[in-house]
Amino acid sequence: MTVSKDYTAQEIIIVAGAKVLEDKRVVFVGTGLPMVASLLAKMTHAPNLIPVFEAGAVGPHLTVGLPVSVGDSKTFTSASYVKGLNSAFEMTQRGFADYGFIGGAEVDMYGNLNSTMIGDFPDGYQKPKIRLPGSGGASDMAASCEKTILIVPHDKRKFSAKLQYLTSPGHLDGSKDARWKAGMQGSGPYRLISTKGIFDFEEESHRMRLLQTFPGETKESIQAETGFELLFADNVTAFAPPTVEEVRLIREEIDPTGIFVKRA
Amino acid sequence: MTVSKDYTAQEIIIVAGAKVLEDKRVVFVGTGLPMVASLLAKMTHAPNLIPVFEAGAVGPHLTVGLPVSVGDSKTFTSASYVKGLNSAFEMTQRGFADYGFIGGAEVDMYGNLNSTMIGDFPDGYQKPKIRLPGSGGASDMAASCEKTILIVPHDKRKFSAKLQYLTSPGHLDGSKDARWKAGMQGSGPYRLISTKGIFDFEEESHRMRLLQTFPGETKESIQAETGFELLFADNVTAFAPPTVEEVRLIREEIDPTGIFVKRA
Amino acid sequence: MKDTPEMFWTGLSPDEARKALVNKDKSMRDKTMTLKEAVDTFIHDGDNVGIGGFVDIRQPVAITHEMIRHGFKDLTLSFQSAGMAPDYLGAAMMIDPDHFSIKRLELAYWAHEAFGLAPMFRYLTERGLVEVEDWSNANMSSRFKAGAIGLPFIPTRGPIAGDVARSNRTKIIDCPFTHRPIALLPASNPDVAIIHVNAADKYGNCIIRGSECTCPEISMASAHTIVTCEQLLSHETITSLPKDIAIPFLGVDAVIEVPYGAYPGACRRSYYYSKEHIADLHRRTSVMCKTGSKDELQAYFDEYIFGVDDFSGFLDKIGVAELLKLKKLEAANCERLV
Amino acid sequence: MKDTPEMFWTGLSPDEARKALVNKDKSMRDKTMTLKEAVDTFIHDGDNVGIGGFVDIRQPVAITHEMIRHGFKDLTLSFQSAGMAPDYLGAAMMIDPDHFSIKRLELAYWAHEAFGLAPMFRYLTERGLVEVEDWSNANMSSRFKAGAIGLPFIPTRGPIAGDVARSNRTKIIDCPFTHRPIALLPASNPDVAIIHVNAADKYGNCIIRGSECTCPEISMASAHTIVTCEQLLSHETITSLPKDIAIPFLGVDAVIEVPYGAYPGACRRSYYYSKEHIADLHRRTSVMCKTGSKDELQAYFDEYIFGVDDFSGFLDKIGVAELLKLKKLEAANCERLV
Repeated sequence: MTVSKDYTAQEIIIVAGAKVLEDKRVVFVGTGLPMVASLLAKMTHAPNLIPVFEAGAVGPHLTVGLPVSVGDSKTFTSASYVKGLNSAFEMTQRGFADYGFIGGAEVDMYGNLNSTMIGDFPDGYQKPKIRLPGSGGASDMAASCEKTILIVPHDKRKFSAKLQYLTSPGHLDGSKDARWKAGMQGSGPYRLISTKGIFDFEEESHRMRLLQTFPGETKESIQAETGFELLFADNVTAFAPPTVEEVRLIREEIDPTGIFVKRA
Repeated sequence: MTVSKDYTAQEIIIVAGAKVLEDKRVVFVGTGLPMVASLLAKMTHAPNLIPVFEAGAVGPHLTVGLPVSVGDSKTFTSASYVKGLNSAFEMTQRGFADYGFIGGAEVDMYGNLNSTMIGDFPDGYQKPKIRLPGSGGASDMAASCEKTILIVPHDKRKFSAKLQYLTSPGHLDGSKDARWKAGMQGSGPYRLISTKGIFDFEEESHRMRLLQTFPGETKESIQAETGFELLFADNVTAFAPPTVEEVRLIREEIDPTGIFVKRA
Repeated sequence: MKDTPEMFWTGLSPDEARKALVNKDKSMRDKTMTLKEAVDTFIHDGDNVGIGGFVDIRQPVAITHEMIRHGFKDLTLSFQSAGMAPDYLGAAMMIDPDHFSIKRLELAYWAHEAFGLAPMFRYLTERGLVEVEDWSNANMSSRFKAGAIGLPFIPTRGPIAGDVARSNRTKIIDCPFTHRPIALLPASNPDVAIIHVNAADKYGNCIIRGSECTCPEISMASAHTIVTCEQLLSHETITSLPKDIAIPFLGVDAVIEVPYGAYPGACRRSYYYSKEHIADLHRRTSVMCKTGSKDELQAYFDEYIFGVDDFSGFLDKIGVAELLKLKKLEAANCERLV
Repeated sequence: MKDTPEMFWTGLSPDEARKALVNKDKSMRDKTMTLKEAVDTFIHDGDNVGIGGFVDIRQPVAITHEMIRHGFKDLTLSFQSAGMAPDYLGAAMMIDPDHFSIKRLELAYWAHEAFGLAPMFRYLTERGLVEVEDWSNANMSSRFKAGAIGLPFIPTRGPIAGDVARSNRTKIIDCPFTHRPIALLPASNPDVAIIHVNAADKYGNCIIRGSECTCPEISMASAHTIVTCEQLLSHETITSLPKDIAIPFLGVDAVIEVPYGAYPGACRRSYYYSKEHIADLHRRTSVMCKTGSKDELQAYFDEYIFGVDDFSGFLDKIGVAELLKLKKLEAANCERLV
């Protein structure tokens, strides 16, 4: 498979996200890049991947194109179940979602995410500096999917030592069984994919740990753009760049009109 | 309207039950005589009565015949809503059922009902003298319908000072706000129809009070067959016997094959 | 606020139920098999069995027949209101408790409405042969729902006062929002659900006509689910109207096409009740209740269940005329062309 | 286990919600009226308004336009994830808070996924002009469900840790069955629900295609419900497939046929999104956010909302070509003949 020399930061995230997904598993798909990654996985190594969307569609074959919303009509055609939001979240709470993709404007070293506000919580909650859209289903997925895959563009302010608001619970304070003790289900953040590399969370400390670097990045360059101290896997490897075929699938088959994947 | 000289104990109960129902109200219909009474009401003074059945049918026009079960296929044809048991009980819990009909093998002076067991509760619970079918939806209707109408064949053992098991809560111990304090909704037993007369429950004491006697009965004859002291309305009246037309409707239109209404 | 019975879980605890799903193969794969394979694979001695349908509609009768041929010990049966399914299982215990036995019932109602009481229920309980835990229909339906949606309990305004809540594991607390008492019902997560539906595809996507009863909740709550269907249809046909799917393939482990699989109970659009067949089984059971002689009941089982290989053998004995009669009655109920 | 915010009810308390229904006329009667009559009759200053749909699907846009023409003060808006409906109401407050104002938001998300942020939300919150209470999508959906089924609260395993539960009235207790922490969400019973559906009969029986979102729950939870539908059908047609009915007539107070009533959002089977129209409204709003000048936003309202009598006037301005284009796109999404 020929390696592509022409891919964007979004595209390498998509390829990395697709590769995390195992075939025949259920993935709770959030809006945006997770949709593209799930479709790419389905078109490559995971043809029997089962997507679930929070407006209620379960298992659609997605043959009518890329949805622009998790409630898009394209998610309902050929679906195996369609009720509403409660049914999607109830299934997830029950344990039917193996993976969930979530994003945020800030992430900390334990994989907790902020998608609510920039400012001072709780004192400035009613008048934030920047108001973000809010949890949506992200905090529900974070609490109840079995494993979550985090996607966060990499920069020092976004990879933050202290979140300004904790929307989607990850490994909380990293202590042993912290999620279980808090009353949640699911094993929490499993992978994080940034614009610089792929991370997991070390088993004991639950701290973010670099596994693979994206082309052009090193341990040092990534640490330099991270607002907390990273852990490093014993053997940090280089993530292979997207192949020409993967890039073609993204640009020509999955998102030909650039709904989520920008060309620049 | 010509008074019938040929009617059964079941038929006068049915006629009395039908007359309690107001038009344009929602009635949660249990199996048996309540079905016949609700159909009779619909065919006479309450054409816009809305029946709800616990398997989930809401508002069917019941033009395909008398159901033999609250889950009978006849309840679904032309219904305005059909989900399942949860939806029917949830609607009732929310407050959508104005009336509910319930029966039992025993009733006490506060309109509490037993349809679970004859024997010694709790000591003999696991080996009752006579095992009855169990609550079914009766105790749910008793708890959550706004008003309940009780149907109990009249004899001294069934009209009991102390129930052997309290399945369906009525006015409990009759104390002020007893149902409210226990956490239930609905105002509780509204009328009781026996084979001997029609009763309500006095406002203060919530004790069973005779309102109307069926033909051939007197205050005394009814008290004699009741295992506790009855109250009597200031003006106990005689309930008019069923009309020829009412009996004809029951026998020829509603239950021509004698599913619930026996000819004897 | 009151003494509640000691807490314990039958079937799976909420945390066990979650774990069972996490480790499960959830893929969209062909789940068709014989009923014998399904019963042998997914039901075990001591299991808590969730029974679908309601009274005598869509009772999983064919599955109970196969369970009886197989033989099981110490089952717990969980249902809201049921008739034919526990009737068969209870009668099997009456005639040979060494071959088939029920340990416990979690139920709201076991009888037949217009078709009378279930003599099997009286026989087993009045002799103290089974443990009983009484609930209401809304209680059991809510318990399955809590199990289906991954909650350890669900609140109810139901029969909070009276003896039902004293007969079972209901807990009554002060509502932290309204400060009125409210009842909490523990989830039910059976080991296995047995469900009959109108139509399914080979992956287990199920369409139910008429009431869904509590079938979706029981399926999603259980660790495993066996589904029989009147009609096995292609995935494309079933998903052409995705909103008709009441149980998604994720909640199903085995799919078997068994026409008339709820007979002598009813199945909307397909057939109405056989009042006569039900009455015959009850008459034979009542004989045993009254005289102690199991001969007539045994004869029924020998002819209709042990004497045949599978449910199609049973239907052969019932005969075409009876089945066509019930189909015609049901078409009239539905006011539709078949 | 943690400090929870003080308890209070917005909309109706559970006991008030029950009382409202007990006293209500539940009969099957003709509920068709004009949208103006419905908004005038069922919405009042200070109301808690439950908004149906999800992000930009089946948003009750026509109802929001009529609400804006009418003018309301101090509304609370309750929804899980919404786009166009709060966009219009929020923009109306931006241009003239004396005519239209929102006091409070109970929400999980206000933005547009692929179509970007909602500048109205940023404008109102970053200036502290509205109270906000954050929840998750499952939280809000469950709160409406609790309201719909007559419960004061419902448990959830959702975001029990983190700041969401600290921003709202969630209470965390020790589960009396598992002894693990569990979150309890107070019911939401709005004063009025605003809902757009595919089809309805004059009594209010509603059919929804694609996701039901949380529309059935919001309708059944609310004291009153206004429904707009793409298509008004006879009672006989709607009830010929009773299982397609997502909201029964009991949960509806007003029915108005408003084709394209969710435009510029989408409605399954009828039309896809108008990305361009949404972008135009956002652009005009962003100008006001950045420069303080409301001219462009005011011009939009003057042309499309205040400058027309009703939603058909708005559609006339949109034009046939646009509407047919979106209809064609949606037919392809559904792979069906229209």
